[in-house]
Amino acid sequence: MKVQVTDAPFDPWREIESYRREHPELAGKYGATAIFVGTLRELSHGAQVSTMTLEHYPGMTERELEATCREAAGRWDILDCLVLHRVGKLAPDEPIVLVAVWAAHRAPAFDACRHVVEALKSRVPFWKRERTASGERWVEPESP
Amino acid sequence: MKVQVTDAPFDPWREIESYRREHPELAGKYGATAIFVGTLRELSHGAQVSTMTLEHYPGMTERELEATCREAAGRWDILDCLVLHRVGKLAPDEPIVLVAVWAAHRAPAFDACRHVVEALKSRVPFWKRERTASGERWVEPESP
Amino acid sequence: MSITVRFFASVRERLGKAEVVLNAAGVRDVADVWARATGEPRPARLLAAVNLEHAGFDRPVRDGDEVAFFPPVTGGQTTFTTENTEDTEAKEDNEKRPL
Amino acid sequence: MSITVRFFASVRERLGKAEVVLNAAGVRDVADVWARATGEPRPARLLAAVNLEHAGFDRPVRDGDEVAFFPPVTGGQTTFTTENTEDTEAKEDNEKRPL
Repeated sequence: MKVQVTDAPFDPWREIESYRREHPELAGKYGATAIFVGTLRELSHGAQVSTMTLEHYPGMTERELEATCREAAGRWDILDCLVLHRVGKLAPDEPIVLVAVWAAHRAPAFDACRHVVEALKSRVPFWKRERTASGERWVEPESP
Repeated sequence: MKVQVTDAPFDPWREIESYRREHPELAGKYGATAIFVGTLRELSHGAQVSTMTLEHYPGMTERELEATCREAAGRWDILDCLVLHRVGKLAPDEPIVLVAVWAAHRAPAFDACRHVVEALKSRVPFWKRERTASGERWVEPESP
Repeated sequence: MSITVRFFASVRERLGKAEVVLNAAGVRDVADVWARATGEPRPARLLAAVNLEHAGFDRPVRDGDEVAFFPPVTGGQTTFTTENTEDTEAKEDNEKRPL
Repeated sequence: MSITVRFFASVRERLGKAEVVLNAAGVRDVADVWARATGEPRPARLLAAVNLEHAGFDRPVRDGDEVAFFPPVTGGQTTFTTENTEDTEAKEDNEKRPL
């Protein structure tokens, strides 16, 4: 298991590949890899491009991400879990978050991956501030 | 949208990257990428390594895969869908299938990806034959 | 009337043939195609397609159709018949690894 | 009794401070910490953590604790406040593209 918060852009495919290489014991054990990548969208075409700044609570963030992964591993039969979350200033089309789950079977892989992604919306201390043509503002949370 | 059946090993991450590069119009539009990779597991540790041969019905396979993606695009608000499926002889730890779905939001990305993965179990004409220590046999379908 | 009949996977193996062309006047539906092409009773859980589309056995056939017969499909992720043993193993691995 | 109090995101901005150290004899719970550290009423939907763990406002605090206050979290995928406009756009794109 690995959770990491980074203030530099990352390439999700390279991260998955290198994590997999660092864990050769997974080879042949997993039949399913479920992956989610969250990416910064543009607000709109052309001029209205947005940038995003992600603030977080260092220490608590990692703790909550680890707790979420452990929770998923307790609830579903998974083999491993990798979470990367970006902080700082992002440009459109840059990855914000990567969640990868390895499991023997597809159902626990999908379920656990989605569980971790949903936790990012409710309990992990990240806050987004977006810049649009009309200025900067904090992003409001989704209604539950 | 792209569906492809291939008898050569493939690298799912490279395939996703190159598909994304071939579709620059997606940039900034998608906030969510949901991915599933199915991989050949070993039957067991050590000697009991299995190989797998995948037979399919050329023509019908592609048609069913395309129908499944179109169905997903009709049912959920997704932007694009990529499916690669291996056929022929596979070694353990090799990818069998890649399903990648791009969408503005996470829920349709997850739902559509899972829908396509489940369709592989029920309607797309692939048949697996596995070789174990005790000989070769056709893999039985899962109970529904 | 000419119908191309194709067999896949375990059905192909059991019959010992992959394809036959049926010169089949009087053949009305998919069930007739199976009977004429094989002379055998239909195995349990046999599936059929007409012109690359899933079809029932009562589906009418016409001159030039391609009719295929095959067992239930097993695509996607691996599924072993030794599923139970596998699940136990996966759980053990899960507990042993420092996740 | 010394408690480190931290503020994040819009809460930090509104208060104009990121951290204060409270020398706070008689402070019993998280609600007291907020009152003493800010002198303001609690905003709607304020969240709190004690020692890096989510906590309610009735959670007792002790000497050396780190108490944090912040708004609801917005991690993971992007969510814009102009959600409706966005959804319409996404659908249009979807229909226009030769998926």
